[in-house]
Amino acid sequence: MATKKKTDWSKDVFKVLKKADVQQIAYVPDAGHTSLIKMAIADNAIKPVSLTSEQEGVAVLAGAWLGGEAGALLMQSSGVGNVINMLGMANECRFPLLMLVTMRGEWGEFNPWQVPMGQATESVLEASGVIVHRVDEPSEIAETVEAAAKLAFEGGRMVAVLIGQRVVGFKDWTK
Amino acid sequence: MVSKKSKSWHWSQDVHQLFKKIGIKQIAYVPDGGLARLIERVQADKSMRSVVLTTEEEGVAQMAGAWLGGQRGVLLTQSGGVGNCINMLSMMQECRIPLLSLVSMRGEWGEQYPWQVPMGQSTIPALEAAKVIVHHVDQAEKVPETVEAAAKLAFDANRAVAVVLSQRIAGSGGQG
Amino acid sequence: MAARRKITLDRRKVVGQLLKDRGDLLLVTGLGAPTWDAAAVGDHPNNFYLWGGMGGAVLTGLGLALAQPKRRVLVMTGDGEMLMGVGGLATVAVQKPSNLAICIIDNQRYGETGMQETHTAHGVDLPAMAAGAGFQTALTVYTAKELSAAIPVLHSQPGPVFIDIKVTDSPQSMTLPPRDGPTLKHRFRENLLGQI
Amino acid sequence: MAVKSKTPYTLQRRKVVQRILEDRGDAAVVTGIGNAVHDVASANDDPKNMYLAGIMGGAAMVAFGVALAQPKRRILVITGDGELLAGIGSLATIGVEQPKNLSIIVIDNQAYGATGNQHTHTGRGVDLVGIAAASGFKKTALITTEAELEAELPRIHNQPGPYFAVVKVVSKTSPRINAPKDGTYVSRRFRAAVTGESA
Repeated sequence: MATKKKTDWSKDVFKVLKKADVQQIAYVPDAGHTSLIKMAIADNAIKPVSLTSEQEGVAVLAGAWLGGEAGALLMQSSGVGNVINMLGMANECRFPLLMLVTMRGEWGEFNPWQVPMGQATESVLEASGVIVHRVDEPSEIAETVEAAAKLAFEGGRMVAVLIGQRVVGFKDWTK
Repeated sequence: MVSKKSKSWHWSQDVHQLFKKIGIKQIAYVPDGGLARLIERVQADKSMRSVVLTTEEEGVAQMAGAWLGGQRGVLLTQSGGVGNCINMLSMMQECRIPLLSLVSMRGEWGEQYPWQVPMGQSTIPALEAAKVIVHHVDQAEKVPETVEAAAKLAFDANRAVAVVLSQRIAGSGGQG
Repeated sequence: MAARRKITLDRRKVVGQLLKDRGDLLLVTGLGAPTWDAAAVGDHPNNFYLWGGMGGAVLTGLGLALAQPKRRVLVMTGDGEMLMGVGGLATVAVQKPSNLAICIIDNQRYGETGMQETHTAHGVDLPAMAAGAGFQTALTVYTAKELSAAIPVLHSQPGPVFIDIKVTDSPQSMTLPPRDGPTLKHRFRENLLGQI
Repeated sequence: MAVKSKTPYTLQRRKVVQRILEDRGDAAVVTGIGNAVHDVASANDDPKNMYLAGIMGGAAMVAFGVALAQPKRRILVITGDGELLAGIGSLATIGVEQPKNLSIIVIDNQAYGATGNQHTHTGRGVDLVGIAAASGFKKTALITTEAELEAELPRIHNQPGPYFAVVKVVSKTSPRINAPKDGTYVSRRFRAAVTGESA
């Protein structure tokens, strides 16, 4: 697992989020998002919101938009399975919604329990009317998030960037 | 079938009897207008334990536990509740634990409330994406036989199965 | 567990009193009866009604409160809606938004689906859950006198505050506010921000 | 926001779980995701252990379903604070239902151990014991010392429940062990062991 590479894309993504004027970052912690979360916490202009369950994040960002702020929701692919009902609200009101999803249950997965949800993530999002951008190249993550942020905030859509497990690396069961 | 067409007949009678016949012991639900009559019947039945949930995903987990402990159960939910269950359903898939659920639809046939439409329209694709076998039924007379077939598929063939009851059967339900 | 006390308050009157001197309050309502209550008292561009997204009212209020730290934000929702997203209380308590107030219009019933009892009818104590989650102020209101004392808390005490108002389950007329989501969103943002 | 190892707590999670399971008798155990799986598996890989190795927020309700189906057997939940928080409404459901044979033990390191030790809400003022009591659990406990653990053991295993305890432990990561992780295997093994029937 290339730790340096991981930090690099997080930095670039963070810059993109700042440029898109993201001020609320809601998250359920995930190893793949660790650096991004750290940067969000360290940045005084960003309000980090740690959630108990991912569905809370969709609602928080609806409120953020109502109050004039843009936000992003960071989660793992399993969390996608918790937000489907709440996405109905974002869909119906056409709230912009930017989600960055680190994938599990695919490339090199060690935990079989992650596989069903990981394999269903993309189709479930699409069934909910979310536009999905998938990225497997570290060098393409930042530009993908930038495009997704535009589509979300300017185009007024729900957009998810799925960051492949190949990029975030896979955990070692023995660690 | 003739008796089913009599005015007093309601599908929930036959489904309740079916639940008794196949040994359903646990019923988990978040209250719903379309399933209200079935819920009233099972609540009144001392041979089953009905459990009101705060959110539907709790019910999926409870059904896993029921099966692990040697009992059969049924999850009753409105279509919106399906959207709360998708992640928990992965457990049923991964462990191949039987799941029988009855889903009453909103956001489709004759819906008056726009906010119900997005989730209603994604209910079946989301279930199918989560590898749940879906039986859609839109006539009251066909509900009992569909539930019976779904129960076999669930408990005998160890699959997650949802009987999706069209809004055409239940009517447009509550206002919310 | 909360002591069992007689419930006499009428939800419509309670909400009328709550919103009478609302000033520039921003209001988020949970789906079902709290939305009809708010509309019956008087539709307002500073109201955002959730007609769906059950379990999301408190968190929508949190996002709004974080975005508008100088404005008071009131979330008014029902007990069933609150229970569906009760983990959100922990999330709010950790954030400590001083401008957020949460008010539960608690009839101990799922009103939209046939008045089935919720967990609050069986000993679940929402203010005690809020206190456990870390709310410094979490109260239950049973009487008109307690309500009068609670209203200033909801409007001006540093938050987050949580107040559960026990109301009777007597039926009310339905007053429906606009239900088109984009319209509600645009109206709210235009009034607040001058843009949609 | 990584948790520094300087917490006021000294109990070691693995030893705590080992001690609890020493007295388990014929109890069935349902674990939450992550460390709880390894804690329970390292104590003793019993067929009556159901390892929920990949689900957040489901352990309490899985155990509740087993408790209803197996009313004569004690059912223990061993889980983490993050997992419990993801399904915290379950406490209200269980509080209403009052299963007498269910005990929930939260091993609380105040961090998401599996994903980089970020603070969970319990490290920032959330009182799970208070929430459980508010949900209708009549027996609750906060355990921070070995003496308190010893005093609670009979209640964990025998007192009519539902019972709920939080055990505060140091947030040091423990080594993972090779717990069985195939869901079809552990679920069928568990079911056969607690019901005496084959699936």
